[in-house]
Amino acid sequence: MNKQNLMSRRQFLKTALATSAAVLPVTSVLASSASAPARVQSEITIITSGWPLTPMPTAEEIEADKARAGYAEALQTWLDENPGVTFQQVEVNIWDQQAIVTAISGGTAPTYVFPTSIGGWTNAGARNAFVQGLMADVGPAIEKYGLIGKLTPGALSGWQPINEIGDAYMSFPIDSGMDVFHYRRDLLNELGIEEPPLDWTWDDLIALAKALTAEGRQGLAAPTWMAEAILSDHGFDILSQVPSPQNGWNWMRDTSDPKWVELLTEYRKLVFEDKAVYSDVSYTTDNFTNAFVNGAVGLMRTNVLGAFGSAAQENSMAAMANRIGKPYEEVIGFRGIPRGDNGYFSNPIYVGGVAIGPDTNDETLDKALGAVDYMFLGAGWDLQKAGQYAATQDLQAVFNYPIPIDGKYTYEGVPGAFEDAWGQRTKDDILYYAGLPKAPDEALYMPVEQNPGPDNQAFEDAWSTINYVADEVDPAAVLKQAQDTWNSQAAGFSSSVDDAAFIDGAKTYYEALDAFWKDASPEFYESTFKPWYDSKVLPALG
Amino acid sequence: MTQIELRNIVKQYDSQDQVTLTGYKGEPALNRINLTINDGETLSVVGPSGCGKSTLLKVIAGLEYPNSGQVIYSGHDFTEIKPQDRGVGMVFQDYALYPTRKGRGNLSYFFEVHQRTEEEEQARIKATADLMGVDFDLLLGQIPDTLSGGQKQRVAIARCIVRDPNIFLMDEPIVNLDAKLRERTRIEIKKLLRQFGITTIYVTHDQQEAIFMGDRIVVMRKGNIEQVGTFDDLYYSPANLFVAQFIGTPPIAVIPAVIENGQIAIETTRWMLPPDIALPNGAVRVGVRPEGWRLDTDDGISMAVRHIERIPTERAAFVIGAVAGAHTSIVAPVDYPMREVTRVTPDWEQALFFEAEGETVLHTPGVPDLF
Amino acid sequence: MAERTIPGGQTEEAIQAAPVESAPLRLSRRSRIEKWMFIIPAALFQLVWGWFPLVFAFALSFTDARVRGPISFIGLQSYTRMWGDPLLGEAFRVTFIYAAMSIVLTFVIPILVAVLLMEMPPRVMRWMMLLWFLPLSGIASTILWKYMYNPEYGLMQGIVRLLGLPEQRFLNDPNLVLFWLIFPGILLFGPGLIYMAALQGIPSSYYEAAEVEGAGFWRKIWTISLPRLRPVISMMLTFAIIGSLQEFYWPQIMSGGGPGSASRTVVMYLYNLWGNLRFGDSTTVAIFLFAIIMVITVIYRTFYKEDPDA
Amino acid sequence: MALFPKVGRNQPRMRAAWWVLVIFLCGGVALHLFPFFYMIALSVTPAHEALSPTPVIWPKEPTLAAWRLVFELTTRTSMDTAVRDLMSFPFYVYLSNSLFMALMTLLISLPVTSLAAYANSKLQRGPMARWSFLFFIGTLMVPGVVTLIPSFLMTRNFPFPLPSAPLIPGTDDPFPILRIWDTPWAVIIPGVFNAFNFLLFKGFFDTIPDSIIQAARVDGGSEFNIFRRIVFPMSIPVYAVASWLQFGSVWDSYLWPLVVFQTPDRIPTSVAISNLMNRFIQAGSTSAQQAAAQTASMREILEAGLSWNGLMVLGLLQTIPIFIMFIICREYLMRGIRLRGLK
Repeated sequence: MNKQNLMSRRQFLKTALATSAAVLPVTSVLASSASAPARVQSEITIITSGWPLTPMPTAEEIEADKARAGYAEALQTWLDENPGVTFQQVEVNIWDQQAIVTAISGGTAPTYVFPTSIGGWTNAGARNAFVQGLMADVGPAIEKYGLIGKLTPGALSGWQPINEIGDAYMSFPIDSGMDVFHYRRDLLNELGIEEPPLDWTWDDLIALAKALTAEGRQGLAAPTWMAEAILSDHGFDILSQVPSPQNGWNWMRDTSDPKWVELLTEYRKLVFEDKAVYSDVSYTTDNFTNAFVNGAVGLMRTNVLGAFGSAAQENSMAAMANRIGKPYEEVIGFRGIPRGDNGYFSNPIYVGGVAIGPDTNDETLDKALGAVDYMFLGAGWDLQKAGQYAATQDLQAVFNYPIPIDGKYTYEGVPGAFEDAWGQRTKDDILYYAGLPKAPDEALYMPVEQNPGPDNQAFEDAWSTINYVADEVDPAAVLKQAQDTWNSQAAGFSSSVDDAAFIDGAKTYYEALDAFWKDASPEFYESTFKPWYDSKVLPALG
Repeated sequence: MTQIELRNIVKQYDSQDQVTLTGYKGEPALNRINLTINDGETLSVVGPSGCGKSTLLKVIAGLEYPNSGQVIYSGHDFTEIKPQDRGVGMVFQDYALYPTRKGRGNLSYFFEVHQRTEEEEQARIKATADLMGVDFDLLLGQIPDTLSGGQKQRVAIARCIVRDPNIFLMDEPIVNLDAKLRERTRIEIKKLLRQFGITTIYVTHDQQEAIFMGDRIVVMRKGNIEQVGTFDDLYYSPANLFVAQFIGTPPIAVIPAVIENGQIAIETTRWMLPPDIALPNGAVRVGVRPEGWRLDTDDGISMAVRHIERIPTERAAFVIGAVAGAHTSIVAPVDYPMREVTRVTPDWEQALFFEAEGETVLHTPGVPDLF
Repeated sequence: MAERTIPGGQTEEAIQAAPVESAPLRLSRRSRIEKWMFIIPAALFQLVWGWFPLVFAFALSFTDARVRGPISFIGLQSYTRMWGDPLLGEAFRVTFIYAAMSIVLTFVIPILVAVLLMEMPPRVMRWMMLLWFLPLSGIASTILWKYMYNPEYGLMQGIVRLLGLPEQRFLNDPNLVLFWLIFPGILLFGPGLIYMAALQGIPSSYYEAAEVEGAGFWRKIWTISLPRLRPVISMMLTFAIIGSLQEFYWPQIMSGGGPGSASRTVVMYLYNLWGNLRFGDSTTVAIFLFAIIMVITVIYRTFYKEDPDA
Repeated sequence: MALFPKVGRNQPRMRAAWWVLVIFLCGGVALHLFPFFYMIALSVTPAHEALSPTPVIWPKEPTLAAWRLVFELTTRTSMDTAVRDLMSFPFYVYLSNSLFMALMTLLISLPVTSLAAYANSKLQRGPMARWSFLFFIGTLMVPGVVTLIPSFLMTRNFPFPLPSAPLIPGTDDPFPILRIWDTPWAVIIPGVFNAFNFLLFKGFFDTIPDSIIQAARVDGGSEFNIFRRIVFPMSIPVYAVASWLQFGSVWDSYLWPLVVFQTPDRIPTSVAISNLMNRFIQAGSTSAQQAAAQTASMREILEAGLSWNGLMVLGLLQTIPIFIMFIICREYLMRGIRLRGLK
């Protein structure tokens, strides 16, 4: 019996070994061949990770969610016009910088990528990544689809300077957002506080935050980057940076203006003394929205998109308005970024674009952007909206993009307009901010940098310290340290741009700035820009 | 039937403290060993621990391959042959039973890996069990962990003989048994060996055992063979001081002395040497076995007696004390009375002479011609 | 001892001279290949997936590699650049503090608990052990602690309030953020099982002998349990040092390195560089870290004797 | 059972000390179990209660809503598309991916690693043994992220750690490559040799007396046969420990599978679950741009009603298989670990 057992066990092991030895290479070859040819079933395959377009929904999905019928119909129409194209869904986190950079490095990026996540959430980083070949040039498609003509002047000025690099374009615009402060209009009325004007200032904002602070309620909900935002809303981005062509890296940071320290001190006072700010390093938009709709904060800095969520969602602002039983515009108000007390302002609108993975061939690129153009800026958009309306009969669900880059606030097949869903005041306010002029962007004037430079980590650390550290913190020291750190990091880098070209570019850039601010805000120009320009920039440029 | 020959065997230790990343440090475990084991003979290997005796056994078994030298089995060079083809059976100090196999499984592993038929396996196991005694069948059904030391030992020996080996190799097989069992097992093994008449190498650190088991005895120290011979050879004609001191219990007394014109002096006491012992003048050391003394002699040297160890079973006693500062044991009648000091004289015919410094033997009495 | 007599009256030379036939061919010879059959599969995998990427990464540190495009050799530029980066120094400082704290806070407790657990009757011990070692998925503990540390509604704040202590800002407090990151590890009782296994191997006679000599509870721990655990402790300490110097995922998820740079470890820093497309620089940082780990390990192992009997 | 004297346990002082010890250990166990309890408690807490300023220990109104939601989420049976969209496939797809990867890794890795450890412990001798030991465990000192990119590129173009295979000199054809990227093998194969398990195995094999193996050699087994028939049956406990550790690490790994998988139905549960979690709990955004991107991503997850309670359910789901593995292996854990230091 012993023997018998042993033999069979031995045989079993042998068989198992032989099988796994045989199966291993076969499976891996099969698996690899399965992944490769799946992509070439048709002539052109557009690979998406679910943004901005999803593959054709299945019949079952359309059945389950009628609102998708509109999307399906629109996409099908486009697919019929473009035979041989298919969409394929992949699981790549295009919002995670490291994940998408890894994918690009291995040639596995999807067709659609998000430019700023590749660039570390800064436009400069995104441009640098583009120059390094991490995204394809979408210029030909922009020309082919006549995109520039379709954009409103506001959207164009928000998008073009950042995305035009030499003769090339980094991304294809699809939607836009805006940084705003939402406030509880009903609460203001209740407390008898006057609503801030459209061109409010930071002093107005701080006063309002304090006024709204009460037992069980904090005045202002602020994200991590609030401290940074205050400075840049006073012109920090322009004024803290000085050209230094004589160095290896052509820029230096200079935060010596006492103004910045004053602003930070004031903000910290608001946070730690007045306890008027609702903020934490771990909070997400969810926490803010939750607190806002539950009345725990009165004023909140968010993206305007967050306010136009469907009323079906429990903690959306629309749902809150319904709960209170008043029209939306009487409950929720918003203001754009306040002007600095010296008159500096920035246009709060940004335009989001879709970029194309670098390993995409021309034909696929053309089709991929054609689909985006059709679905977001062409007839496809109207078809989607009509379908959505047919399914939901809910205007708020249809008009959930408050700042259309093509300026269209009505859709064919949808009875009603944006203002019917969200109120006239809402729309007017948006249009006001969209119409603000945009200051000249460095990118349009300076030669393109090929080398990586120091990243913004030093300053991000400073902002995070200022925002969250409750104990004794000296903003002046923090700022100084960030500046010194950045400058000593910069000493390790060298620029690909030669000094003469750099100086030429910088001169035109600063001249443009000079002209813009003289015209747009004489107050800021006289009090801040001109003295700084004369004392810091001109000597540096020789 | 096998005769084994070792030629110039050198083997380095592989244990961790001897190995560095670049090579070995320390002396080799076996240092140019030459040895012949005759067909059918039982050879005991003794030596203090760490002398390389187990390594020697493993080199013979093929469990260790020598760094240089040859292992020759009946005139064939087996140096590089694997142990399984040398036809050896081996018993280990810790028995080395396969812990997950029952007694029978321990015995049958040999047959499994040699693709023997089941009939042969059964027959051999049965024959072995018969040989090992009446209750041995019971042990075959048990897991080693449940067996006592003696039972494990029996299974280990059975595992060794079940294959009908050409050579037995035993590495301190009974050292882990208690004294009584050790005695019995020793006899059993001896009986088995005689029954088979197989070439056997028996490693032990116990000289009694070595004497009992071995036709000849090898004394090893630090990787060298000090002497090979029968017990009498080692006892009466040791090759050097080490062997003389190692063999014999109680050990030989080594006493400094001076030779002067046929006379020998220990401290201030002088004797005439027998005429057949011709040694040059100068300092020597005298080795005297416990039975090589005469007690209570008139011309003797005084000996401080420390105590007397009586062994009634042997009808003898050992008088233990110091002669000229050297530790000395002397055989005496069992009823020898206790006294503080006694006078003793070496029996010069039986005495050994060594250099004053070093280990070289100057004179040995030679094996006594008993018959 | 050259002229040693060999039984049979032959001299050494005579034996050497005797002719020897080689062994019959059917006998199997010592095979040097056989053991390589055991090693080769693992060696191949280790070479290809263990060492090769490492060497490649090392090579990258001498280049200006940035994801795509041509790579050129820039010598030690990355090294000088990273050497002059104040943030890297800060990251190293944080890493050392983190490593030191986590070793102090999380290393001793498991040993002690293991020693004490061995005191329980076997049945009780088995149950307790089972409960102590119930594993919690890392992903799950991330979400749990993220919630617990919420300074507003998290349980930790509740406990702080209950104890009447001033409200804590937990992960927002630059002085305590490292402590709060390590804190969950104190509860986890990591490698205690390994110590228990080692303790099991100590013969009870050691303790009995100590008892005879009048050793009390703590003395037995100090003179028997701990010395016997020494090799294992030494090894676990080596791993703890290496592991805590490489800490990355947990602070990345929990605090994102903040506030400021108060919890940004070296590996987080190099991961950020990599995200910023500076592959060459990020591998340079890795080389720095690797060198430091090597140095610490070598120093520590030189001064720490493993064997209690040595 | 050794620290307390065997006699005199009934003395009041001893008894008191004993009970202090028992209470201390029970307290420790309770503290250790608390996270499990708390996850369960939170999973039955209504979302609004989980966010209320007073911390929850046990919900006032327990509800199974989160379990229901996750059940619908993981089975894709929900009528609500927002819920359905959070996961593109039913949970069992991810579960079987994870199980395949984890078990396949064990199946290949344990033999490979343990054979090498055995050879290093029992077959290799002298300086060679030291060198190969260092060769095998040397990579333990390297942070994983350092080799992430080269390893990732190798899964694409094995054996080249480059974005694309180089051309054969003098031709226009690239070198042939093996691509395991986006297949389960990309997780399995790099994990085949596991340095820590190597140590574990070596520690165990070092304690097996040489004489047992020597006896088997004298008996005539080939080295492999000895390993299989004699050593392996003795070593079940260490295999159990190694399986447990490796199963846990493959099961819970996130970064690597995130990088090597793209096809949605091939990802393991760890990625599926932690992607969802990360969208919810990621540390605050550092810029307005990122905030905007997160807002969009968050909007989806909130619309589906997933909140802390649902995440806790997902966390528990992720823990269960590790749990089961632990229960299976627990008998052997104590016997299998015989680490003896890094010598």
